[in-house]
Amino acid sequence: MMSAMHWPDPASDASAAPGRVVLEVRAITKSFGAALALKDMSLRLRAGSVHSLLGENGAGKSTLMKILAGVLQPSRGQMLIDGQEVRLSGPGDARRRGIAIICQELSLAGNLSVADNLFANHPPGLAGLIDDRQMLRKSRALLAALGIAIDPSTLVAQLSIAERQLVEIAKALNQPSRVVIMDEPTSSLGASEARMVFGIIEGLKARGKAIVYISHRIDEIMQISDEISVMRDGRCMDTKVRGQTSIEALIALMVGRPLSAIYPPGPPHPPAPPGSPALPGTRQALLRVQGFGCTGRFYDLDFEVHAGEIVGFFGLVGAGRSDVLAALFGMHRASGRITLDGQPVRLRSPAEAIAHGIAFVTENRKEQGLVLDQSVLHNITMAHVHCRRQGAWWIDEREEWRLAQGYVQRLGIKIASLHQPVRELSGGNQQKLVFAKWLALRPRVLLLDEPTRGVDAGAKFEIYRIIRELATAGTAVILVSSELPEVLAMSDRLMVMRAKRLVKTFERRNLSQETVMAYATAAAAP
Amino acid sequence: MSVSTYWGRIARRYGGILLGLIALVLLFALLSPAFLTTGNLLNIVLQVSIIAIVAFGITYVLLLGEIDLSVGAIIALCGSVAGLLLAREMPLLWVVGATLACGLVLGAVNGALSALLGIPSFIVTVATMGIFRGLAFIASDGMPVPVDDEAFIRIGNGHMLGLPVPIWILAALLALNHCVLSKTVFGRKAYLAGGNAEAAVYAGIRVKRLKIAIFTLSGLMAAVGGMVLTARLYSAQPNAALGWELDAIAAAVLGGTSLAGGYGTMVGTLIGALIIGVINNGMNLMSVPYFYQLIVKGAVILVAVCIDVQNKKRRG
Amino acid sequence: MSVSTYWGRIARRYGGILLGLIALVLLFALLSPAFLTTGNLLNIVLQVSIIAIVAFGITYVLLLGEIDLSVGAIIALCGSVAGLLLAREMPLLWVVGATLACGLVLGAVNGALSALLGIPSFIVTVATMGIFRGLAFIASDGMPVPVDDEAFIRIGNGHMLGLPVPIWILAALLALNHCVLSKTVFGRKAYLAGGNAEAAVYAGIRVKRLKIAIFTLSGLMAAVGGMVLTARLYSAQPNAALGWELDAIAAAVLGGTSLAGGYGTMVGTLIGALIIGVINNGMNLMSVPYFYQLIVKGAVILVAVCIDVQNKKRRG
Amino acid sequence: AGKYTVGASLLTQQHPFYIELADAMKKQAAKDGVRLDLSIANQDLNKQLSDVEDFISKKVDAIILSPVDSKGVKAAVLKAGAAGIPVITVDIAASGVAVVAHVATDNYAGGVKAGELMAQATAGKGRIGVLHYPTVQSVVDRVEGFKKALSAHPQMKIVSIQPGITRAEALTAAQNMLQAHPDLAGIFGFGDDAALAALASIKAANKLGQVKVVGFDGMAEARAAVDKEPAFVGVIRQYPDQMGARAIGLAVAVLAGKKVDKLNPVVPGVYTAAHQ
Ligand SMILES: Nc1ncnc2c1ncn2[C@@H]1O[C@H](COP(=O)(O)OP(=O)(O)OP(=O)(O)O)[C@@H](O)[C@H]1O
Ligand SMILES: Nc1ncnc2c1ncn2[C@@H]1O[C@H](COP(=O)(O)OP(=O)(O)OP(=O)(O)O)[C@@H](O)[C@H]1O
Ligand SMILES: [Mg+2]
Ligand SMILES: [Mg+2]
Repeated sequence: MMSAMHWPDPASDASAAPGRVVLEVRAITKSFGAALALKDMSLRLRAGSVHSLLGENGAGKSTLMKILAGVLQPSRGQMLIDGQEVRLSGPGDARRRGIAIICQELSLAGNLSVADNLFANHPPGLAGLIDDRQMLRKSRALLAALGIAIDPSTLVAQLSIAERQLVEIAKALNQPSRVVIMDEPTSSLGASEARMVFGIIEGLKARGKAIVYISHRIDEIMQISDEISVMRDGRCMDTKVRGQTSIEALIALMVGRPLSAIYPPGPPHPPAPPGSPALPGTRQALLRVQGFGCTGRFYDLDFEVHAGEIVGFFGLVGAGRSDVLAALFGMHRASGRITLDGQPVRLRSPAEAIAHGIAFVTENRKEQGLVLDQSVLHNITMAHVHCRRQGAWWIDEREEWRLAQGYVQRLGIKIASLHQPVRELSGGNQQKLVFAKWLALRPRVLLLDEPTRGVDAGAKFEIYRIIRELATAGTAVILVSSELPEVLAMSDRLMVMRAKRLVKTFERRNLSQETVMAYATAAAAP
Repeated sequence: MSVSTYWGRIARRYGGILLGLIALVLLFALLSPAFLTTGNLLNIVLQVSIIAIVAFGITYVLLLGEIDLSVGAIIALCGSVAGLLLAREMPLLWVVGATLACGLVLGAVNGALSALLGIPSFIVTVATMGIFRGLAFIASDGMPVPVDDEAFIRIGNGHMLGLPVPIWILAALLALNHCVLSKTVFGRKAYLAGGNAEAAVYAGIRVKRLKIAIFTLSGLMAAVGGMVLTARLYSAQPNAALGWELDAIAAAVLGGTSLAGGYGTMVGTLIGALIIGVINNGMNLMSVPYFYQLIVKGAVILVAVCIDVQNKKRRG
Repeated sequence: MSVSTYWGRIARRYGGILLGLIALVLLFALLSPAFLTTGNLLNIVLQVSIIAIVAFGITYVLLLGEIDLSVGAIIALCGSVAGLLLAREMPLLWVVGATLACGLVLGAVNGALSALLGIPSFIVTVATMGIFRGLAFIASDGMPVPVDDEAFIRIGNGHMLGLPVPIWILAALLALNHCVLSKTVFGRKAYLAGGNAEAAVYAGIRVKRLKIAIFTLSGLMAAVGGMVLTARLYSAQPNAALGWELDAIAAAVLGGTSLAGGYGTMVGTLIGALIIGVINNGMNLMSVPYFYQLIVKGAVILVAVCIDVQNKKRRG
Repeated sequence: AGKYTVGASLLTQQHPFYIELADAMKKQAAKDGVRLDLSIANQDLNKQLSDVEDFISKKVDAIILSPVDSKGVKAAVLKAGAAGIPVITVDIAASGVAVVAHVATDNYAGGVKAGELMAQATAGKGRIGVLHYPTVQSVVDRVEGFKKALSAHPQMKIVSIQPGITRAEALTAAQNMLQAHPDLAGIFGFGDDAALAALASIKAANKLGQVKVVGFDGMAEARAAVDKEPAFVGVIRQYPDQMGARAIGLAVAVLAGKKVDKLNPVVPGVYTAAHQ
């Protein structure tokens, strides 16, 4: 593991004795119009320790963090730094007081380079003039120290979402700070990148920083936290110290009831693999892909997906999985043969793909999934209103309303009203909307790219159950995820991609995380 | 959907700017006795009808986050086409059809250049603004074409059930465009694509096709405007409607349409156009000198929008 | 950063549109013998200098995703102020200072109205376009103000080291604005805020203040343009520069600045302005009739941008 | 007797000619005890129609128009007629519809005079450029007259006709003319702005001795330039002051029930440096 001690931090905070309370909020309340996002929330952050926040989607975690970072002003309540009451006038003020935040929703300027983004708030130079060389050099040093392999002169728009997440982390660490807020920093990262982030956190701890860590991956939280607070409906339910609690207890606190399992049971009889002697020739693949390639993105893929089957795709970040799905959805010009139900098809645009019954839950909800300024209603029915009945002129408003209402209930999406703009929803609830949008189409082939990114444990179970249900009803599902346990638990068959090629196909039985990981990294020969 | 929230949404949507309009009407009613008469109010609606019709088309375009600066030139060119065809004694229906077709084609050209070649619509329509205007001048030799076809003139100057024909046209197009925008799949697509084009593509919306359709609609509305104008002026003017594109865009933006796309309504646009019309008419009735009219008009627009913005902020 | 990638980036940034400019120059050189002479080329630069200067200011504004339609009126108002002060025999330096201060204030008013009150900049500047123009008319009574101060006239008509003074001013402002945009924190903030306003807020950039500063800069550039224009015309014209806002915006967009914000360069803007200037001059030299000039100009702009767009697409 | 209200809709108020016209109308109105309501069409025919509609709303007694366009003003005249309001046109005539009276400069005759002046200044030979405003009828008449006068001089040739509507545009066009035709002998500007711009371009090109300028309109600024610059040989002078006063006088006469002449021409003068 790389050393976390070497990135340039101008202010190593020696004064902060470990355990001392650096930042405290008391009885913070935050309301948006009539809706209360936080109710009398209190929290203490200690130097050299990791305080994790756990809670369902919409519990108010991000709202609290935005208040700490000066982005939002609390409606009521106190905030104390080193025991002194303060009022933050804005993000700049918070930054000057040593509070750094990694936001849940990525906020980098795509038109600028990585280096420009890293130094957005304090570019090096004299008298207002930027020293670009120095900035590049410093950026390179910072990224190298963090173990991030990205060229700082690249434009952010050209990075994958995982890479952007890493840049976001580096940006927050590129300033003198005493408190580091991490709002779901690993939600779009794979296991190895996540481990890297944990290394960084260790380094921060060692230097006496107070860290707030938010994640829906409970195992992560168990692993790194010193204290864990559980939030529900804008309140702090309880704060536990490391080692005093269990995953089950936390989940029960979080959702208000115990959760029996994380993954729903698989189908009673796992579908037989193609060509297996048990069911010779009885089943035809619903989707079959041969010699599928797209220069620069992925090469020479052959696979098939049967009706009722969930095929998992695993690989490291940048392995090319997202591009495969996008190409299947008609977003990239790809070579090769695609057959649906034995019929060759051409997929040149999403419109054509949808017309063939393909749906695609994209990983980047902000850019590709949602129209943030429009209502929940319109976002859920976004594809449905014009794809369901081709050539229809009028919108059936009643049907639309009923449909949206149904999915909001089924997925437990927390909204104030169906007319609420999606921008106001919490990250996890936005993700559920993207999922709902595609379910509404009742697809034959469902492409899922990180479908549970930022979704809480309870809702994840529900999403898994729905995926399972759809498969049972005959949908062919391709699941791409960087959470290996998720892929392992859900997939009937698992394909591993490495360096833009398919390297291995596993049947459901006899799978261990280690074997899969070995193929995903170069440890096992293909 | 309860009635109260329905009205609440209506109030939220048009509230501020509608209040602005009403305040203006009251103000001028106090200041000028000739203002609040049926005749004069009809007058105002008549005077804004053309700009409002054109602004309906512009609203679609802005909704998509695009811009159309060529509508003034399309008005002039379509008007000239109508005038020239009438001069050749073509039957009325044919003239109307040909003029509308002309607007359709011009709009489609804008849309195709922008959507298929990927040229920013600002540049496309700045360029076609010149091209269409040049064509209008060439077609008519730079000279106005007098129109004396009685039936055609009625489009601009006739009456039906006591109301001027342009007002009927305005009302019909308002109803039509409002329905298209709020009730049809097409309208929904426009809002979605304007709000986030990438997400719209992923949702299977053929955004390029949509863009062409929307510019075509804008061209069509401008053609209607050109016909009404030609009929109202008894002549087709190749240099008519100079700079009206800005007026039409201003009406739409005043009415709450966002230049960045994704927001806007036809009713709002009409209110925006009426505000401009009321200001112009009121100041004329009060005999405000021209130079001061420029200043007052700017100031009133600022105040009206400012109230609207503050209102929206307060309600969150 | 090796030299080859440096030139590669330059080519990527300006390539297409620069090629378009060169192609145009070659074309006109073939068509008209008077075109490719030093005198005429200087002529062209001289003729575009004012629009280019104003377009520099507009570039900042567009970069931020805003728009400024009032620059034409600011040119006229600042020009009139200069003319009237000269007529009162104020010393030259004071006149220059007062005129620039006037542009600064007008720009700041635009920025403040938009940033502090939250009114969309389109509406703000459409309104102030009328207000500033009205003020210019009132100040000068609608009449041109003749200027005969020799020293002032030299700003528009003098020579230095064999080159006309406006070209020197243009060059200086190009260098200055290019540096500001590409080398200073201020410029970087503009790109950041234009590319992602949310990111800018999180980075602690005071976007409102930035917006005011940028509109102020735009006003300042327009004031410089107004002075040069007044000096060139030997008179201050309250109706000068009508519609120039569109030309200036077109120059910037032609040069690769995005109306949506986040992208743009000063060099690109100058190239855009030169393209427009070359087209106008070339057609004048060839005595293309006015109506056809409109068409050719539009068509050439379309072709130039189209090449640029295709080029960019090909390079990815 | 009740005071009359006269509404006047003028083409523009951004041109010295129209400013003088408006001033003269105001002065005469004050003298005759008439209330004058002035609105400016700003070269937009539709605005002129709206202005007239607003006059009708206000119930003015008579309307004076300087039409944005001869043919297009018909709608406004018809509306006024339907409301029983007499209309008088100034500067630009209405065509295709009858008005009570018309006051105007004879632009064609003025153009001929300009041509003769140019021929005189260039000794009847050389290449001539024209700065034009091709979409305005009165300017087209001037240029036609100018061409007519030059046609009597076989050694004179119009080599370039370029639009130069505003002063800045005219400056650019004139510069380009000098660039394309280095031996140019004269430039005719359709109005003061064009002529003054031509003068500026000649100065900048150092050709004051070679190129002669003739203008049209003859407002104060241009007259001063003629006095000062020998290259600016002269300007055809219109008399907006007379026209404005005449228009108000006609309106009062009509309202008083008197019979008036349909056509009231104002003969343009020629202003040269020698003339002062
Ligand atoms: N700008 C806003 N306007 C109105 N409501 C808002 C706004 N921002 C957040 N909310 C609401 O506040 C509540 C808390 O949101 P928050 O983003 O803090 O949740 P979260 O705990 O971070 O959830 P997640 O795990 O999904 O990220 C949600 O119900 C959300 O809809
Ligand atoms: N818009 C883009 N422009 C240039 N390169 C890109 C773009 N998007 C992705 N890439 C690159 O393509 C490669 C494959 O990305 P892809 O998203 O398909 O991988 P993945 O296996 O899904 O990984 P991830 O978990 O990061 O999504 C990545 O290395 C990424 O840097
Ligand atoms: Mg959150
Ligand atoms: Mg991916």
